[in-house]
Amino acid sequence: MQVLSNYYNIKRNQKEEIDMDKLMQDANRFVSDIVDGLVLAHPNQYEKVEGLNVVKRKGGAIADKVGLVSGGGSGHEPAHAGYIGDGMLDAAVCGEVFTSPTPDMVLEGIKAADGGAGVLLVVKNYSGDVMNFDMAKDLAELEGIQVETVVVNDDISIQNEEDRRGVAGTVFVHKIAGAAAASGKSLDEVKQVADKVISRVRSMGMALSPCYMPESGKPGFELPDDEMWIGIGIHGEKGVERKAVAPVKDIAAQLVEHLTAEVTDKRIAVMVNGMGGTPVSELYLTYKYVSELLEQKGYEIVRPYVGNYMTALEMHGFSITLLPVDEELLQYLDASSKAIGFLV
Amino acid sequence: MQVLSNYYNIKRNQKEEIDMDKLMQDANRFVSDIVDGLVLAHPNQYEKVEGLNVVKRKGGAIADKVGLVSGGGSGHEPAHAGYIGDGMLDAAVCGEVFTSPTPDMVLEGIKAADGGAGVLLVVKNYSGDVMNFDMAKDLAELEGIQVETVVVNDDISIQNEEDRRGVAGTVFVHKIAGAAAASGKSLDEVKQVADKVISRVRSMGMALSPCYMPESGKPGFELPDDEMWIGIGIHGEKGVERKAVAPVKDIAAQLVEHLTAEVTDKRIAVMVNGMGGTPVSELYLTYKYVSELLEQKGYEIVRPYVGNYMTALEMHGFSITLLPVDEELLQYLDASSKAIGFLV
Amino acid sequence: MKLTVEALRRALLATADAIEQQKDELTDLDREIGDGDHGINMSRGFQGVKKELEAQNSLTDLGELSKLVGMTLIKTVGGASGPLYGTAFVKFATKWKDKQSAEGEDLFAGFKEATEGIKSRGKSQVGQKTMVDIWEPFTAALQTDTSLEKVIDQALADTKAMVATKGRASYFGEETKAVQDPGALSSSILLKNIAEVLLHD
Amino acid sequence: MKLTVEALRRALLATADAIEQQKDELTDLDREIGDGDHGINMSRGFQGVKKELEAQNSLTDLGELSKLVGMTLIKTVGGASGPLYGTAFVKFATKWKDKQSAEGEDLFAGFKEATEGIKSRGKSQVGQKTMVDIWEPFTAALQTDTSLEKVIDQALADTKAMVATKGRASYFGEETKAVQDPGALSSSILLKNIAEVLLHD
Ligand SMILES: Nc1ncnc2c1ncn2[C@@H]1O[C@H](COP(=O)(O)OP(=O)(O)O)[C@@H](O)[C@H]1O
Ligand SMILES: Nc1ncnc2c1ncn2[C@@H]1O[C@H](COP(=O)(O)OP(=O)(O)O)[C@@H](O)[C@H]1O
Ligand SMILES: [Mg+2]
Ligand SMILES: [Mg+2]
Ligand SMILES: [Mg+2]
Ligand SMILES: [Mg+2]
Repeated sequence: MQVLSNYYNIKRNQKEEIDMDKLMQDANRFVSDIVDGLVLAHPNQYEKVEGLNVVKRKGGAIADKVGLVSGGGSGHEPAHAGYIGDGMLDAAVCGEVFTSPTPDMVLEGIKAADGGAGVLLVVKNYSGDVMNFDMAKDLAELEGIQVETVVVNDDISIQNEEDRRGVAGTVFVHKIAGAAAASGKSLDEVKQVADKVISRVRSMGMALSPCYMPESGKPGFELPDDEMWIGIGIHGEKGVERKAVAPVKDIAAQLVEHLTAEVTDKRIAVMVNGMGGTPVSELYLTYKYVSELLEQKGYEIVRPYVGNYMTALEMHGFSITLLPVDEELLQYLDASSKAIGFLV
Repeated sequence: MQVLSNYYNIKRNQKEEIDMDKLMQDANRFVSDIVDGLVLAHPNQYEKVEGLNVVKRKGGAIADKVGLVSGGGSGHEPAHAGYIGDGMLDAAVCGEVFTSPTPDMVLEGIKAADGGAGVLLVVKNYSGDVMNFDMAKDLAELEGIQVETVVVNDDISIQNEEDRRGVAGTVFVHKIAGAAAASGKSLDEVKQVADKVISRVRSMGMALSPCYMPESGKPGFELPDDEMWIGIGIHGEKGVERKAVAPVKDIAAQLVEHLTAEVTDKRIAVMVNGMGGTPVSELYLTYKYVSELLEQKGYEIVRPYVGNYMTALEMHGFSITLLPVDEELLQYLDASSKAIGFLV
Repeated sequence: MKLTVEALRRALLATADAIEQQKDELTDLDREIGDGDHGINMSRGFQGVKKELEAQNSLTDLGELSKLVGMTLIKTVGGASGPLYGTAFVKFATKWKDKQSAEGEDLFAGFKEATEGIKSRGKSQVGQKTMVDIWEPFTAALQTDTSLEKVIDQALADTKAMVATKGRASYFGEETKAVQDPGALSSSILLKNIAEVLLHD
Repeated sequence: MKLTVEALRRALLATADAIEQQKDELTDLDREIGDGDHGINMSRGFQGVKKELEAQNSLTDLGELSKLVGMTLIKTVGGASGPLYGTAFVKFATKWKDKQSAEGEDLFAGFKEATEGIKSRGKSQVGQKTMVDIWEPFTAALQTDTSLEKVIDQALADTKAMVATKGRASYFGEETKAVQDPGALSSSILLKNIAEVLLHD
């Protein structure tokens, strides 16, 4: 069954306007095709858990190392499977597009990551993810695996702190907790440093254009080409403010204003993250203004990261993440990583 | 002057439809903003030649190593500056968007790369690039620098071999010639291995949507959302065949058919390259089908590469590059590289 | 009012068909105040349930049937709605274990347990504009003489007017007043089909 | 027909203005059969020339002036047109070195050298639908009595009908028959402005 060609044919017959542009084969296999491609392209690094969209380190868990598992809905590539690798994650659980994976899948991820020293789950703060990973934790504990969970909630677009979403800051949690685990820390210690990152990291994003759900062919939000959304999520959720497109410095200034209101420490790592459809050229261009604005406010950028790290399908836009760092966090940021999405 | 906001305001006042979506500040500074951002984001690795959009390895040329210089029009990021780094290029010359840089700029790149063992210019086969790099070579030789040139022409979309464009295959030339230079080979030897790659490498691409020139705000070509172009270039040039969007396997099959007609050796490196606006998820999905098709035809993929390597601004699409390899080329492909666009 | 194995099976199959019918509507509501996948999620789940029911048509125990449905939903839906609907059916199973049918207090106890299960799994309560705002009044109405259908319709109308404070819809605050909660709509579809078999059997 | 320093300066300033006027047209033609930057490139180049001319208004030598223009174009335009136009002016300079004006054989020799320079730099010849198809007939006409303006118009019409076999336009083959070559159009703008001063001075 070729949902893609059907999709286009139906639309053409109905003389409907088609907005979606996607390289795909069959919407029902969209996620497994991505996962298969990733594993095929990195055969020495990744392995798929038979029959499931769960990716693990080739060769399995490392004995006596704390295992790191993340995941969530798909559509955020290279997150989360692209962060598997020595120094970062051990397994990633890939749900349907923008839909949390099920507990049985997460359980398989936990089993794949468990080397006897327990497993830390890095969960983004969405009801679905929290519930499914929670149920999986219960199941894993029944099987005698020690499991801890941290929940990332870095998106300051959301006023109410309890509802804050996990977005690009999650990648810093993967990197730092991954390095701590690789250095031989215990489950408690790894959880502690992950929570330290979570307590510090803040993000905010914007979009020039929406992303399209592969199955429905519909955009997450409507947006005229001359307008943009400020404060979007990574699932096609519209933002908190819609306004005319502006020069990137003005956009960056608005995001930086919000972020710096919450980040008082001045020594920071900065991530300018693309939303999937943003060319790296525009990300570097954006970084120029972001770094200028931050420096004007007295921040010292000790580690800059620019790239498509936590995306929303083909959405065109960016987010800024600020992470105040100390020597411990810096050391973990700089530690070696073989993950294809974050090579150090 | 804010060309971006002016652009949108003018269009809005004229009630014109606006298609372009770009993160930018000022179209007149588009390229220098990208270059500045790149250098700011990698301060330990890159340096700008004062006042010019020429990027060089921080710390300058390496004594007695053959220098490698590439460049061309901008809009292909991470090419070419992103391929500077130990094991690849020493300098990159960044022209205006899709416009070859001028000879005086190229000369600065050559000077920055020259460590006394001569400099190899890796040029893509466009009249403009060939002429400007040629003039720069003459100028450099007047200053006593030994310069050789190779011209990459891997795009088989063009029938006439003389007119074949240099596209994503250029990245393999950078990598392999870069590794040869790093290993201490002479200018002649480096040129020889570069020419070996050029004689073998073949590419072909497609686009689902065009790219927009930052200054004019206009798309390189018109393309209804339910159609695609096969055989596009990397400057918004329309392709050789326009047809209805199809499932990605059908598209890949058409490209693979053309490519395999020219590539008879079965042991190959494969690159699935995004055109800038293609999310990495779709590239991995595409790679799945590309690799299946090639394996069905008896090819053995010994090195897969998937990512946005040689782009055309925010164009959404991909190209496939095939490079038949032997032990020498494999060894150079696998050699260490610190270039941000091709970390090994 | 009595719920037999056969009646619950019938209600579930009817729900699966109704979800297919209203799949786009559910998804479009979720695009407005969520992430645009609720119809897709529910369809995947209830098509899974349909398949299981068709494969295992010899079940005679209401507890076994509920557990099968709950586990199927948990394993196929994902997202927020998967654990919530899954938990509801698993909770039915704990109350209807070894029973061939449920009525009166037993029937109520099952729905009470399911609703509490949803609330504790989701850390949610009435008034937050979620599926809870359908399940809770429905369950209460089982102990009264009111028409279940009317109760559901009223609950739907009430829910629509609420401001979301839970789940993805909560990001959109006041704006959500104008849009129905997708999980409330899908819950109304399921519970109406159950009400239907309760009233006519 | 005599080309003085002052006349060439005037022709160049007029060309700069005309290019600004036709910038979008040049770019649009290049979008059709190229990469959509010719107007942008020519504008950058001739605005650069204008700036240089305004800064250095004491030049009295046709060779110096041509060299300044050539080097400015080479340094500011890039692309294919930069080296080609740049080479043309550098070649003028070699023939008009130390001259305050050029006429007759001198005038012709300059244009002959420029046209040959373009051809050898671009490895191109007449009939390939490039700027050469304007420069060559213009140069030839300098030795005849024909109206230079008419020659240019005819050359433009002839060029439009050609199939491109050089530069980016060559990718589009037969299709190029319907579209004017952007470099031919920009060459016609420059050469018409030169013709203008030649005829009226
Ligand atoms: N914490 C919660 N408690 C109760 N119901 C919830 C909760 N979170 C979400 N829901 C319900 O789930 C529905 C959304 O389901 P769905 O779209 O399938 O999952 P997701 O929100 O993960 O995309 C909402 O409309 C709401 O009724
Ligand atoms: N090899 C060549 N010989 C002569 N003229 C050429 C050649 N290549 C290109 N041209 C001319 O240059 C024009 C294109 O210039 P421009 O668009 O500025 O550069 P680019 O092609 O590098 O984008 C063409 O229209 C053509 O007239
Ligand atoms: Mg979802
Ligand atoms: Mg060009
Ligand atoms: Mg949803
Ligand atoms: Mg051009």
